[in-house]
Amino acid sequence: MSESPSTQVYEASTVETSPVLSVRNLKVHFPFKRGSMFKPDNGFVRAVDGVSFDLMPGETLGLVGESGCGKSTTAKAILNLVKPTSGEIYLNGKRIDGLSPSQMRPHRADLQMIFQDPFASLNPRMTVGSIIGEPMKIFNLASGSDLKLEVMRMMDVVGLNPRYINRYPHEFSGGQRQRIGIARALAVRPKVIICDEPVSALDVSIQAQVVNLLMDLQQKLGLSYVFIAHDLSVIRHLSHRVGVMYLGRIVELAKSEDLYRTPKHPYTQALLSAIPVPDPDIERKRQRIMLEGEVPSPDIVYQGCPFADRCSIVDDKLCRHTAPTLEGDDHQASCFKVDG
Amino acid sequence: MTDFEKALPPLEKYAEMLQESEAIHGISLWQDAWRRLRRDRISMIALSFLIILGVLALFTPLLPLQSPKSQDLRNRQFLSPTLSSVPLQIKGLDGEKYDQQVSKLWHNPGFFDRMQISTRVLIFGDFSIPSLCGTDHLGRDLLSRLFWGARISLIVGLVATMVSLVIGVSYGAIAGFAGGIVDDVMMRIVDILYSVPFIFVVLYLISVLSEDEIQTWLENHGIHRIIILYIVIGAIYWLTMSRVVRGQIISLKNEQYVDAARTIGAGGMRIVFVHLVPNVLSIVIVYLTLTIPSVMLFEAFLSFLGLGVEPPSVSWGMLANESIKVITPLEIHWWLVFYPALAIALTLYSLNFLGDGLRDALDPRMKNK
Amino acid sequence: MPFSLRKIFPYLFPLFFIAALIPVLRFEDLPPADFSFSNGTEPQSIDPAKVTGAPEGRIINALFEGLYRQMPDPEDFSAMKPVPALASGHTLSEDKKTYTFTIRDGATWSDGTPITAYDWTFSWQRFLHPETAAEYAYQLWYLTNAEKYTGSKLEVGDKVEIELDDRQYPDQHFPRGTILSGLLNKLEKIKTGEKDKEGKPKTVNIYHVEMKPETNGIVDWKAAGELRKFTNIGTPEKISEPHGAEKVRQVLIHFSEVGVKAVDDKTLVVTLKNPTPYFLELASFYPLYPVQRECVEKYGFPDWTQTDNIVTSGPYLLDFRKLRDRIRLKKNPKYWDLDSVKLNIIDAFAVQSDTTILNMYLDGQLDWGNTVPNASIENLKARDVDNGTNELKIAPMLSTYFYRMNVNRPPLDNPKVRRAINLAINKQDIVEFVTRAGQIPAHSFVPTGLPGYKEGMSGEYNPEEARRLLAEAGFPGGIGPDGEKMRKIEILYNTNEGHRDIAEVIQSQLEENLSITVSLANIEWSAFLKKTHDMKYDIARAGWIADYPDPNTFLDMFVTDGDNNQTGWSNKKYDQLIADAMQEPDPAKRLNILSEAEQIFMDEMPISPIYYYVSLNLVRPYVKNFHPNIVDLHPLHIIEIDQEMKQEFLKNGEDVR
Amino acid sequence: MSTFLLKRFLWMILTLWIVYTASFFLMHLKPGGPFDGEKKQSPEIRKNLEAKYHFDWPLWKQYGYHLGKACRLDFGQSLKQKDKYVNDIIREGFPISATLGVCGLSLAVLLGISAGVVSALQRQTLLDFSFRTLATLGIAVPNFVLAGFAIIIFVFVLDWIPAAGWGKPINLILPSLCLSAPFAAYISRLTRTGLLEVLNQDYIRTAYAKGLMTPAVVFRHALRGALLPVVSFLGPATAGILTGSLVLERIFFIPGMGTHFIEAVLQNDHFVSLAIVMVYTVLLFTMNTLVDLSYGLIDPRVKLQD
Repeated sequence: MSESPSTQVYEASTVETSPVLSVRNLKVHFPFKRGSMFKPDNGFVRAVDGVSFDLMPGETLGLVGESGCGKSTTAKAILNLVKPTSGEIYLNGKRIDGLSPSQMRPHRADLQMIFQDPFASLNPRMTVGSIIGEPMKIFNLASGSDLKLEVMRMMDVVGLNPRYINRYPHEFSGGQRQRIGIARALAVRPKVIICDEPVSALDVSIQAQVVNLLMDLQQKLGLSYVFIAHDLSVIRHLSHRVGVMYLGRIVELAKSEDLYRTPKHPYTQALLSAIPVPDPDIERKRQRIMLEGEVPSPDIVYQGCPFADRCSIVDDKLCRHTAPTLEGDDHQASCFKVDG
Repeated sequence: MTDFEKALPPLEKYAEMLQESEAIHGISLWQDAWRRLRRDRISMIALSFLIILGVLALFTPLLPLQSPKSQDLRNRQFLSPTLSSVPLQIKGLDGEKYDQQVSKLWHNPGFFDRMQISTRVLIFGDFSIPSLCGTDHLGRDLLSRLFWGARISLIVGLVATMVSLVIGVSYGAIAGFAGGIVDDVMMRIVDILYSVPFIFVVLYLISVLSEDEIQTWLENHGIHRIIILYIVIGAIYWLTMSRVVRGQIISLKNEQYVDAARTIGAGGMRIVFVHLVPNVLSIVIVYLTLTIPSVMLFEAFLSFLGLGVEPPSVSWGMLANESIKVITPLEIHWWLVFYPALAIALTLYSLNFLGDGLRDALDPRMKNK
Repeated sequence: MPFSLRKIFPYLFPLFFIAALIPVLRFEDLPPADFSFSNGTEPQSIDPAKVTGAPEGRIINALFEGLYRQMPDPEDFSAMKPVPALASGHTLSEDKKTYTFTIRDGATWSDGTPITAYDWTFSWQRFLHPETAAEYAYQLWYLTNAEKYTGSKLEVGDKVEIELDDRQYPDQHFPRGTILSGLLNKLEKIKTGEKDKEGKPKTVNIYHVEMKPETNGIVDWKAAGELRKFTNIGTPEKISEPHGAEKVRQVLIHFSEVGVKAVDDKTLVVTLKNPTPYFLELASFYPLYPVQRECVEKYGFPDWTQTDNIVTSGPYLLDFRKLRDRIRLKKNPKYWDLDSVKLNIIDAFAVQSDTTILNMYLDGQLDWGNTVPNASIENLKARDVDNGTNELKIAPMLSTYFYRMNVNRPPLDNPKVRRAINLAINKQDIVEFVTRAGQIPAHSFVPTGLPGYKEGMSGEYNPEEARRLLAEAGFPGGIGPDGEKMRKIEILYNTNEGHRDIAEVIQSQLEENLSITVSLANIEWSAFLKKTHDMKYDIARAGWIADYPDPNTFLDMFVTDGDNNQTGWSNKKYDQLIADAMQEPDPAKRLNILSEAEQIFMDEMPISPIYYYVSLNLVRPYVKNFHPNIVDLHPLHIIEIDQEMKQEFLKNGEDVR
Repeated sequence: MSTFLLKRFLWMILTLWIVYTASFFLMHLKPGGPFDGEKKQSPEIRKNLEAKYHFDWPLWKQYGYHLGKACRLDFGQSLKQKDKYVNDIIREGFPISATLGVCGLSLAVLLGISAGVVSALQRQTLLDFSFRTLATLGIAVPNFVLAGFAIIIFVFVLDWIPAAGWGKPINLILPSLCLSAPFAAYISRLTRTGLLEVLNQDYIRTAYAKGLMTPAVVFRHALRGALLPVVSFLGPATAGILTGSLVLERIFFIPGMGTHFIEAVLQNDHFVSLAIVMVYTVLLFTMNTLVDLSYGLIDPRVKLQD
């Protein structure tokens, strides 16, 4: 992996223009109960509250946001690990939300996930071979000694020593374990992989290796990624487009360069301003936008713009009564104060 | 798909590596725990005792013991431990006579036991170990009865525990994994069953199973009443097991590897039994070493009520119970009390210590220590 | 949750425990009894009409009294003899069917009211009444029409009594509602369309009765009366309505037809169906003891048996009763024979476990233990020799331990097989080494010791003869005609160590002597009874204790389809002989007929007698007037304590053990 | 908490109903009825007996009739103890068993906790080892064997205590000792393990650092945390005590509910065994509820659910 990542820009195929994954107005609300028998206080946590995006073949879509903004829930909802409250999800043009586990199974061959914690996402009682082999078994892709060979091939592809097929996860380092997770996801030859902060639990040095592996695989295998992270710099490095999430919604969605160059939404601006710049001169001059207050609780229903309380450019007349929607063609933002 | 395949290296490349990979074995968590257990001397003593006991029980017919059932009312009643012995008088017999003598001495042994008996006769002939533990009220050799009793008691303990394991683990795992209403209803059922006094159920089940039609049906299907007894006892002891397992499953089911299993399309049953259950087994095993003793004590309790095994079969519970009859202030045939109590206590002792050791060895906090 | 409660909570548990301990510290200290004995299981009831067991008998014999009472014969203390009790004597008619009893002067109930002949007519009517459901009712079926009264059986032309549905307390059958009398003209049986448990169609009765007027308790059977239709209270409306039948509680044969009549306060006339030589024994049998009408009718059952309510007639009064602990009896100051009552307070403990009984006896908590664990008999005998006492009292009893054989099941259908099994059992070994209390090996069903009776003989232990018989029956060496081994035979017994030991020994003897396979099955008592009643067994253990000292109590149970036959055995000649004996007025001839019958029985062997029971009693040396006897009855009121000896005995505490 | 208690109560009613129904039908389907005796009754007497107790009715009708009565806490008359109402039998037997059970349980808690504390503080000493050995012995020996030995030693060798019976406080000693043995053993193990775990935690070290003496540390700080498993064991222990007393009441000749229960079951005294099962069920349920409740009270982190 000698090429520098910045030169690697995968151009979305011009022939195939239909999105491989579409999410339309996805909402995931969790009910909760609290209070005593006499003063019940029931409501919903709006973890994801109207997320829409398209993922083109071969594309990487980054999703960023502070923790608790609904990124992981979005990922889980796409994979049907949590049940969406409303909205539609299309995979290869077929609707997959609300399917039963058995109806969902055939689609899983095209849609896989890489998890955040390489320690917790691997069953400690299974060998690497059986972890990677399991999806192949489930989808009847191979059996017997062929299965073992397939597993070894996958290990090789993700840069693990295939001879370690009989070892257990706890005998590997964090980065190696994440590679096991990637191999497991690849085992069914998916088209789309949702990467849920796959590197956030790793050391910085290892992070780059894993990110490079992912990009390499994308190129070789023609994968599409939804890449979730809270670290804007990782996202920038590998995403073609980036969506910024706040309180369960995408507040800005644009091509990577556009977004980093000219962020439109005040929240994005605030996030970007928090990234330290390598050049100390620029860093010193740079004006940082500090966000005021806490992230509001997701169980409150907002009349207006949910960001209004922390916004530096808030217009009380404009922002307090109606919620803005994503506007714009290529560079979309949901803010009344910017034009799309 | 094909593009994908093209991008991968050829499969044949790994065939030779497969050989090499066989040689490299990881150390599983089980092996790790076993390594720690091996360092615990008391547990190892307990474990070896249990293994030896189990082997001896399994091969009891092979041992040069006296007959566990032949009586000698006139000469051998209540003999205290002695060096005198009763030869079997089976050597040299053949055909019909041999069969008759075998069933006289051992009461219809099964095929496996019959083989062992003929081997025993070949090796030891009529010789049998003297009545080192004395004889009972019908003049039978206590040592031999202890060994034959060990078979039944251990099997009762093991089978009943296995039954409770299978039911308890499946039930608890399914309830814990399903969650919601299913979990609620299943656990309420357990609560309700908890409230039914066991002894009551056992008494009724046993008397129902003694019904003629049911008994003939069972016999025609080769099911002995004692098997039912195991199952009954096992069916009682699964409740706590299911609770323990459920609690563990609930705490495990939000682990990421469960989500991971779901994303690769694993069904509910697969997740429960392939991913979750192996991870609760350590707790279950510790609990098992505690269940076996209570099952064996329960068998003793049933024997106390006279509802245990049928003579001429013997169990430790039955021997302990017989010993109670001879505890009178006038005379204590101490050997009848001491040896059965010793056998029970040593076994249960070992199981308890092994359980303690296993708990330490399997404790995740002890990992790599 | 307030914070303070959380802090207090850990201390609440100890408090809770201490609170629960308070009742322990409030145990009442009772004055010690003069005499304590173990009474076996807890008496089911102290209502004489309701019970059948020996423990109940001991208590009822102390609380109540009958016309006669079984007492030790002064000439031979080991024999019991009926002596006049509440009756001062009787006369017997020529045909031996009518007894006229004279009620004793001065006999009173414990509330002071005199005991009269009418108390018997009431008590026996209650005893026989179907709603009393007395299990021992058949003990009084020797009286004319008594059986018909209990079974509510009627024939056209019978005099009947009709009880209207107007009882003061509907769930109590005494006091009864209005009683009408009449003649049964016609009896219709109508199917209801429903089925009962056995699947037979249910029927209800419509009684057509010609009513007879009654004045001052006397029915004028000659007078003409109207015709009325009655039916039982449970009859559905859809049947009773169209027939115009009145619903009534009971329609029974008129009680005046039953063979008991009070001529006046002092004279009771009893008429029997057949001559019954043991009727005086029956008259001294506790189910036939009278109870007080006022008490029963005032409180009803079971309330009248409660300590505060009960009125009794015997030497003792009920002081208190603690369930499965003890019954305390105290002397009845109104008893007619107060002089003979020696002890003031008696405790009857409901101990069942023979080991516990022995422990309590040796520990000084009991003066009389009514049973002994087998394992301790030798030690107790040796102890008696050491101490120079005679505390362990062993006496033959009128009862037999035997094995029933199901004659419907091959190969036990062959008498030769049954005889072979009997001869292959070494009964001497069993009594010598298993039961070990001096039981006598049995060669007959009727135990030895009945004067003037010659038992049947079944042959002694003889393995060769047994093998020969088995070979004759077609199973030489245990191998059947088809070359197969004879099928496995199962011995069924109820859960009990003693039965198990005997069964194990017999199992081993049969396998040894006959080379047949025998298995054992033990089940708990009620299931055992059900199985033997339904005849779902090969061989089943049994025991029979004489109701009265006569061979008939043993032999009449094995008539064809007898309730207690339970072997499927049937023999015409045997049935005939038993029936003949019933009619025979001459006692000697009668015993000969019975003896002949038993020989047939023993030749056919539907049962194998194992041994005759003995009674085992442990009695402390200072207890006087305790006589071992053949029926194991020990009147409590004549027992005396030699106080001097007792003091001395207790002083030498070591000797207690 | 009121919701919790209310829900528990409703569950208890449901449980009682299910247990009642199951027991009722089990009992009536079981071979052998209450009227079978060694001597078989003639059909007429049998018919009268069955009619008297409504055994001639169809089963569902009997069920409805008895359930209706049971709802009014009227369990009718005993079939075998004919002089007694079922409620009287329970009224006589329950206080005795309760006293025995409570004594056994408190003895178990007292002995168990003290032994456990001593064991934990004197870890790896001879004292610890002997307590642990004793505890294992307590678990490993059936309590009827234990009772046999106890009788020999205390009654006949030492002559301190009467052999059997009921009525004086001294009668309580042996049975409650034998009853408590396995539970005391178990509790001591639980206490020991729990205490050892707690003693290694930071707040205990802090308490030591503050200069508190050992007893103060143990009783004010450590024991409370260590007792949670003991409290949770009390639920099953109650059940065990109930079963254990079945045997011991028989051996020591104590007229408690356990004796009544075994006799009733063996003699097919349906109404008595049903009623006692109901009492047992209520007891167990109450005890389990109390235990759940005390969790929340002892450990503030535990929240009550449904």
